[in-house]
Amino acid sequence: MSQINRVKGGLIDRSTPMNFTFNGKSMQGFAGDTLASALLANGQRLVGRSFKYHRPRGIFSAGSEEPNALVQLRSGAHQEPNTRATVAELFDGLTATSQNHRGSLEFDLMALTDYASPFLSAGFYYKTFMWPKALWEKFYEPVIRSSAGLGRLSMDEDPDIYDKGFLHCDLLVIGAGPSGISAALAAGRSGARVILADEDFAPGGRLNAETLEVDGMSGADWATQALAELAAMDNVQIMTRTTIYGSYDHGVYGALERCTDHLASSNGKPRQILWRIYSKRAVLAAGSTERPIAFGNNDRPGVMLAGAVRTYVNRFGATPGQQVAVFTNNDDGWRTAADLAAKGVNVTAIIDSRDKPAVCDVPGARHIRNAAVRDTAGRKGLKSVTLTDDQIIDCDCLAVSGGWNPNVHLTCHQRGRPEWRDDISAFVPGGTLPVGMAVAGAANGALTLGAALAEGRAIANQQIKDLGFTASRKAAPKAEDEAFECSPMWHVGESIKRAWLDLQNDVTVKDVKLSHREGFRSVELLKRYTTLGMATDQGKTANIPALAVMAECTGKTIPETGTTIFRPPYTPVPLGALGGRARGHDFRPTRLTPSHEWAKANGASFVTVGNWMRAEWYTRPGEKGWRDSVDREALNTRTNVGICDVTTLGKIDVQGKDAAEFLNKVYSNAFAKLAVGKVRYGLMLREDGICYDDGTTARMSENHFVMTTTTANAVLVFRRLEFARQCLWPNMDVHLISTTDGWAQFAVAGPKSRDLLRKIVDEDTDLSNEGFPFMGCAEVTVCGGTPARLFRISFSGELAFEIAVPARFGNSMMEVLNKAGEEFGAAPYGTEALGVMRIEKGHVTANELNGQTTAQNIGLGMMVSQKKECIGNVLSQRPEMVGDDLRLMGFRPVDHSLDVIAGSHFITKGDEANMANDQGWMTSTAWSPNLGHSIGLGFIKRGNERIGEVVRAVSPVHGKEMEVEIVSAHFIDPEGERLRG
Amino acid sequence: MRYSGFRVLREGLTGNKGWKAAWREPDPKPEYDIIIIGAGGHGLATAYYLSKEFGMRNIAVLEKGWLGGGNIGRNTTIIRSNYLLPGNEPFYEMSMKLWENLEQDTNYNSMVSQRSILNLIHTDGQRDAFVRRANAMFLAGADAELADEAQLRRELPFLNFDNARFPIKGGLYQRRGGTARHDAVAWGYARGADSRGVDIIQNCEVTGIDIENGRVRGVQTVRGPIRANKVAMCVAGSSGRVAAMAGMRLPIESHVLQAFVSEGLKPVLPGVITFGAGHFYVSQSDKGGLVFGGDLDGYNSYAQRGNLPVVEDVVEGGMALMPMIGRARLLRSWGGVMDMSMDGSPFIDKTETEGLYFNGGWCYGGFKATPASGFCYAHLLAKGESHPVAREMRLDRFKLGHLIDEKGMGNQPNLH
Amino acid sequence: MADYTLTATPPLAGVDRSFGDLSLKAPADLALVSIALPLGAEDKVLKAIKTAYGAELPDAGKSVLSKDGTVRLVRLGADQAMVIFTHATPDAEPTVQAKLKGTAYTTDQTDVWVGLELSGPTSRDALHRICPLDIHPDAFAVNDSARTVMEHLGTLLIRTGDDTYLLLSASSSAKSFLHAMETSAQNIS
Amino acid sequence: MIINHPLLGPRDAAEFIYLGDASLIDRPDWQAEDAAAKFYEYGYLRDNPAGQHQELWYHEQGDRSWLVVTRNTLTHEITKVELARDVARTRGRDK
Repeated sequence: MSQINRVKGGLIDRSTPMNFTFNGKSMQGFAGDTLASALLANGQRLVGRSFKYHRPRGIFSAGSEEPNALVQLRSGAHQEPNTRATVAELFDGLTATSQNHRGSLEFDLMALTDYASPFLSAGFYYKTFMWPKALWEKFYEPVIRSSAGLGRLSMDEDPDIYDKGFLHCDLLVIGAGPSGISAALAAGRSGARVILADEDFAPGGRLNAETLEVDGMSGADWATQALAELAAMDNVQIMTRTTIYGSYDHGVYGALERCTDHLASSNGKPRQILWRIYSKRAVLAAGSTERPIAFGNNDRPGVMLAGAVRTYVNRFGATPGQQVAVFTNNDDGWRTAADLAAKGVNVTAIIDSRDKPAVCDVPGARHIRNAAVRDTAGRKGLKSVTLTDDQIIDCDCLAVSGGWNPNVHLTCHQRGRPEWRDDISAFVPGGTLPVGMAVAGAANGALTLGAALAEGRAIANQQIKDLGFTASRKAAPKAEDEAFECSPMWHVGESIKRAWLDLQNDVTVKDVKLSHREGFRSVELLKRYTTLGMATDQGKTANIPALAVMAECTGKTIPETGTTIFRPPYTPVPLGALGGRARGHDFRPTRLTPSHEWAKANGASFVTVGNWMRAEWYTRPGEKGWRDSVDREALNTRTNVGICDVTTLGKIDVQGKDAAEFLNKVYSNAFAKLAVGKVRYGLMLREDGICYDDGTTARMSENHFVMTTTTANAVLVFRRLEFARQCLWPNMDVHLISTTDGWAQFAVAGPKSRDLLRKIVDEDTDLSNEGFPFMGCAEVTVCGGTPARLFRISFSGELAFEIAVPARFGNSMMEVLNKAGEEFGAAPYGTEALGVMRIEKGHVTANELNGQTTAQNIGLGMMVSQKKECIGNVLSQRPEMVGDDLRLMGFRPVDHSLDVIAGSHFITKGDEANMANDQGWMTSTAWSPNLGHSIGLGFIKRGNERIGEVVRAVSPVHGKEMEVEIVSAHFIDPEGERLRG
Repeated sequence: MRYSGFRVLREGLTGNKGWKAAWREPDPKPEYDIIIIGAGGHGLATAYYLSKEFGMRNIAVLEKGWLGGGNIGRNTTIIRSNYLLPGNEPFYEMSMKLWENLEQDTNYNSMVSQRSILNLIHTDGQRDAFVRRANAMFLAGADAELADEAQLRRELPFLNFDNARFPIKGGLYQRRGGTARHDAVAWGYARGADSRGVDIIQNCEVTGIDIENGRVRGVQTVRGPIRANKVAMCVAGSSGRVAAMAGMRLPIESHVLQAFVSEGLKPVLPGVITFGAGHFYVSQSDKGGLVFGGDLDGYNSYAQRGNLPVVEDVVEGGMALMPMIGRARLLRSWGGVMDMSMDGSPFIDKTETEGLYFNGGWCYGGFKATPASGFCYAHLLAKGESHPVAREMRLDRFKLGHLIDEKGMGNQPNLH
Repeated sequence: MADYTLTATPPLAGVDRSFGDLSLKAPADLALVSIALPLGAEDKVLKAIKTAYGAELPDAGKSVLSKDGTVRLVRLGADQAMVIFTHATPDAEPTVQAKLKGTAYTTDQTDVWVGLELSGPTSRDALHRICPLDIHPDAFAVNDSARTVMEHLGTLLIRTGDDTYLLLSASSSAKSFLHAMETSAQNIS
Repeated sequence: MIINHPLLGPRDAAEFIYLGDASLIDRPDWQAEDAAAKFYEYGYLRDNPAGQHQELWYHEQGDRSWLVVTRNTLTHEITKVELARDVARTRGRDK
């Protein structure tokens, strides 16, 4: 096929041909074409199928409002479903395929549904498919699902990369049509920081599509000249291929820039950038969208918006048909006829619904007054139209104009409600606009060129004056105001055949009437019942005519009937762009411990703990599974000495004259009198009396404490402490700063830990039990003068220390500790062995402190002081919390060969396993290499009174249950002799 | 008028001229036995069950806008009963059982689709917690299934297993979970209630609650006063505003939750998937759109719209979980106002004013609760006492210290 | 004893890359010490700073160089500031504490952070991709500083020259931070 | 949203963490006769107006200050931003 529909002129570059394929068919277009204009140039009228009835569809519009011409662009992993051909910029090598049909586009098997359409009226599916019940999921729904949907995802990972960014400006001008350019010129000349954004690749808006003149030159030339002036200004940024898709609070706008969609390949650069634009003021100059008129069979390929026909002829040098008729209710439609005729296209008739003389002279065209189209013929492409007086007019394209709707979309994003203007029969921006936004030009109802240019300048000047800039005195560009008188007509009542309102979702005038009859009369109910306006075009061309039909049914006016507001995004935004760089491993930052490199080199495997990566165990040669490694590490720590990187625990430096008193308020237990050089375990409650976090806090000097938090709560505790400091006790001299990342901290645990540390800690520190007793702390030096902090604390229950050095020495410290410990059998241990040992010792972690636990539950009720002011103590005394008798206990399987299951629930022996008999649950389990059997911690009702009782531990989700004995949670060294040794 | 496939055929052959209105548009009577404020899903369900199960007919449902216009009309349509705590799980399981018979019960196809819901597991600790939950579900008579990574790789090969920041270690399925066509749920209940004589009165905003000597006497509306000795508030999203008319302060904050739908796509997702490591959940509607959501915006709001950081955060989660959706496009986003309660669980209770009842605090989980909420509220209104499965949903539970805190977030509504 | 010596391996040591006309490098031996102003004794600290560094502690969001140009003082908030200077040994905190003669609470922050210096005529274009702040040369002047979030990472941004910025972020996520900066540089080149 | 920080100027709300009603500053006296009732109200009954709301925001990705922001919950318009510490002091928190 050759470009049979090319006409002279246009803004395409005929010296740069571009080859592309549609459904495998090779075609050629030119640089500056869209896929739609190139398809039309090649005479391809049928481009897709409708959603419900699979009706043949062609190109309907020339912009982002397109309901019909959705294609799949590119192939393989790059396949992009539901792409509007009308905004897809043509590039050499483009491939496109039609979508939503079974069999070929020409012979779609699903088109049979069209014959069943009487049974498929709006909402039919709510009334049937209910019997037999089981068939819904098994049959009806799968059939509906596979025939619904539009395009297909490739199911492969999106191969492109995306980026995001942030821009700031004084004035954001949305739309680079006549009013937008005029606004940007005015603001730019004043010196304000301006961003001018337009969704098109060629700025100019309708100026590129019309034959109108500005300042005595062609509109397109004027636009080019104005943009050159703007481009030369340092304070102006022009963003083409950029859609402002949403208006958010306080002048923030979402913008999507398509960087490489017009290229065959992205070449490793971001395909699109999602910008967040912070503006002090904005001018919405988004233009207007033409609306159709509904009549019988108005959905055939070849029935198009009149303004779009003009766009194809004037801008793209491609005529949608050889024999064009125009159907209009307004003066603007006449310009389509005139422009077509000027390009030598045969205009057969101008059908004007009004009883009005010819607006202009169109050679060769019949002017039919006071008439309307009621039907069309031509299944896969228009052949003729039938008028209300039954005369038939042959044509292969019908240009329809029902008037223009201002593009108010962004004014609604913050729930502003448009207002009706009778003089132009359209909604204009109304209600409360987004803060800082003003509207200019056609978007504001100024539907003629001269008015739009003047308004753009005036509105921009007003906006920048508000910001303190002085407006430039330069006059507004001048243009004539073209005729635009319009006499509303929404649908042709004489139509017998279905008349489409929402082309994509196949909603017809009859559907709206049915919706009214069945009581779905509010616009919102209409939308939801018929799916009107819910398609990918969000009803840009459908909503207002449908509203008019509903108004007719109810006997109310259109504004009384209501309006649907538009929600973001203005046009659909790829999820890839919204995701930006946050994919795969880059989804969130990764935090590494200081000894990560050493661990990697020494057999560690890593586990994700929040954003941290921690060594979970270190595999030694010969170990067959993780259990081998974990058992060895835990046993070795209890027999020799183990080393574990515990840097991830939160560390907060607390300083100030009131630091001790402050800590006394945020911990539930007493802290005011902690001696210098001592560490204490602290329990923090939430204000509602539930356990929040626990950790140790060391008093390094009179006014200086070092607090540790759990890994998970480090940030949250810090936030809470700042709240207490600033909001609750604002006159305390206390200061907080996080040092979590600053200190590499290692647990050195086991009977030989002291021996090992003696080789590391410089000799002036006395490490003997007397010199450095349990719960002691000190600032020391290690390895010949490196500053360090030493704490005698134990999570494992063994004689243990934690030693911290500046993080830069962490990796080296891990290596040194292991090397120096060789003679004592030192070995590193990971989080799994840590977990085993803490369960053996009955220490709680997040599995127990899950935000639902009271201090009593974990046996620490005595740690909640009622003798001082502290967070959480008052509400912890509420009756049903005090009455909660769950207690943390140890559990061991009666049959030692069984592994207890975390998450199993406890049922008293002899009781049925149901919710009423639920006695508690197992929180944590481990295989204890020291005891030689599996052990667990868990909460059970009245646990402290039930030691020795055997209960059932049931896990129906595993289909398992076993008997377990209730024991003390301290499986090892319950008296704590080891850690004090 | 009974709906059936036969009826659709017959009407189709006669030009679809015989369909009757799904409900009347009655004027309010001067007095009713019960006034329900709010014709959202829960209010309509309450009216439906009152009329059908408890034999009460003299009921008005007053709606300030259009019926079904509350959060039943703007949610992500998920149904499930995968709760943990005894205060919640039996209630949601009752709801699930009502869902399973809803269409036959209401003679309205609300497209209840038990396509399954999957909560992904990313850590060992999470697995322990999910096992506890799964077993609690079993103990309450619900279904649950643990899946390991290998099974998920087979069933959902498009998830990001190999390059994930937070590895997928398995998941908790509830196969009976799934989705329903949210608007149709409201319409089915409305039609069923209307046909039993309930007056659903749209565009009838309540402007005051009449209380005399600690007893409710009726309401003031934009269409005049209406008397009733029982008034039932059912206006999640506006609870604070309506309760204030009765001088009540509620343990509830109003927050905005955004939801999203993509352009239509041929079937991609079999069921509902919840990605806990990234605040993202998704399903695919029968029309083909990916319906997804994530966290609250996080600040008190009645504005029914949210902001960009959360939009991006949610989609980042989606792209991290299933990077094959990159070339699908976000079609529409919207915001609903949630009654966020102080422990994340709802209220179905009497108030201190005799005859005045309260149903609210549904957080973002109200949709799946619709049938049981309606049933239990009807039970309370008709019998004067709580239904056994809703017994813990009391208003005074915070005073007493009886928390139903599924997530363990404490008295911080935006974290539930 | 002292048979063992510790070697310092800061996470981004030695990073020095260029992307077109952009350069990205990790300054060597960057030392950071935070200063907290004791409640009610703020004036004493301000005076001590003036004496020690020959410069006034600026308002929040600003920084200033010491008289001899070797130390940068950044005001982070109402009662907190950061001292940034070049110092190789792990005793930055006592050094500052001594200079301020005990008037302020000090905490060593050297190992809490990592630094990257971004410079070149397109440095702002690279920052636009991750930095939510208005960094127009007039809006964010030389010596201005701000703490914000970039690619989910808390970051302290200081404009140290016309086209030069010092960025500080948490040391545990140093690699993610570097990756974010490199990606920005790559994406604009 | 943009919060105009009293010390640092306009910042994206994404840098902040929201807590809620500024009445959370007014922590009751733990020794009062009716402390239990007062703490219940403090913890659970917060202002939730459809309109002007005084609320606490924390500048986590900034200077770590807590702010009291006066914001309209219907329009999101912010009319006042103060340092919470100053507010707490003026509300008479004396420690």
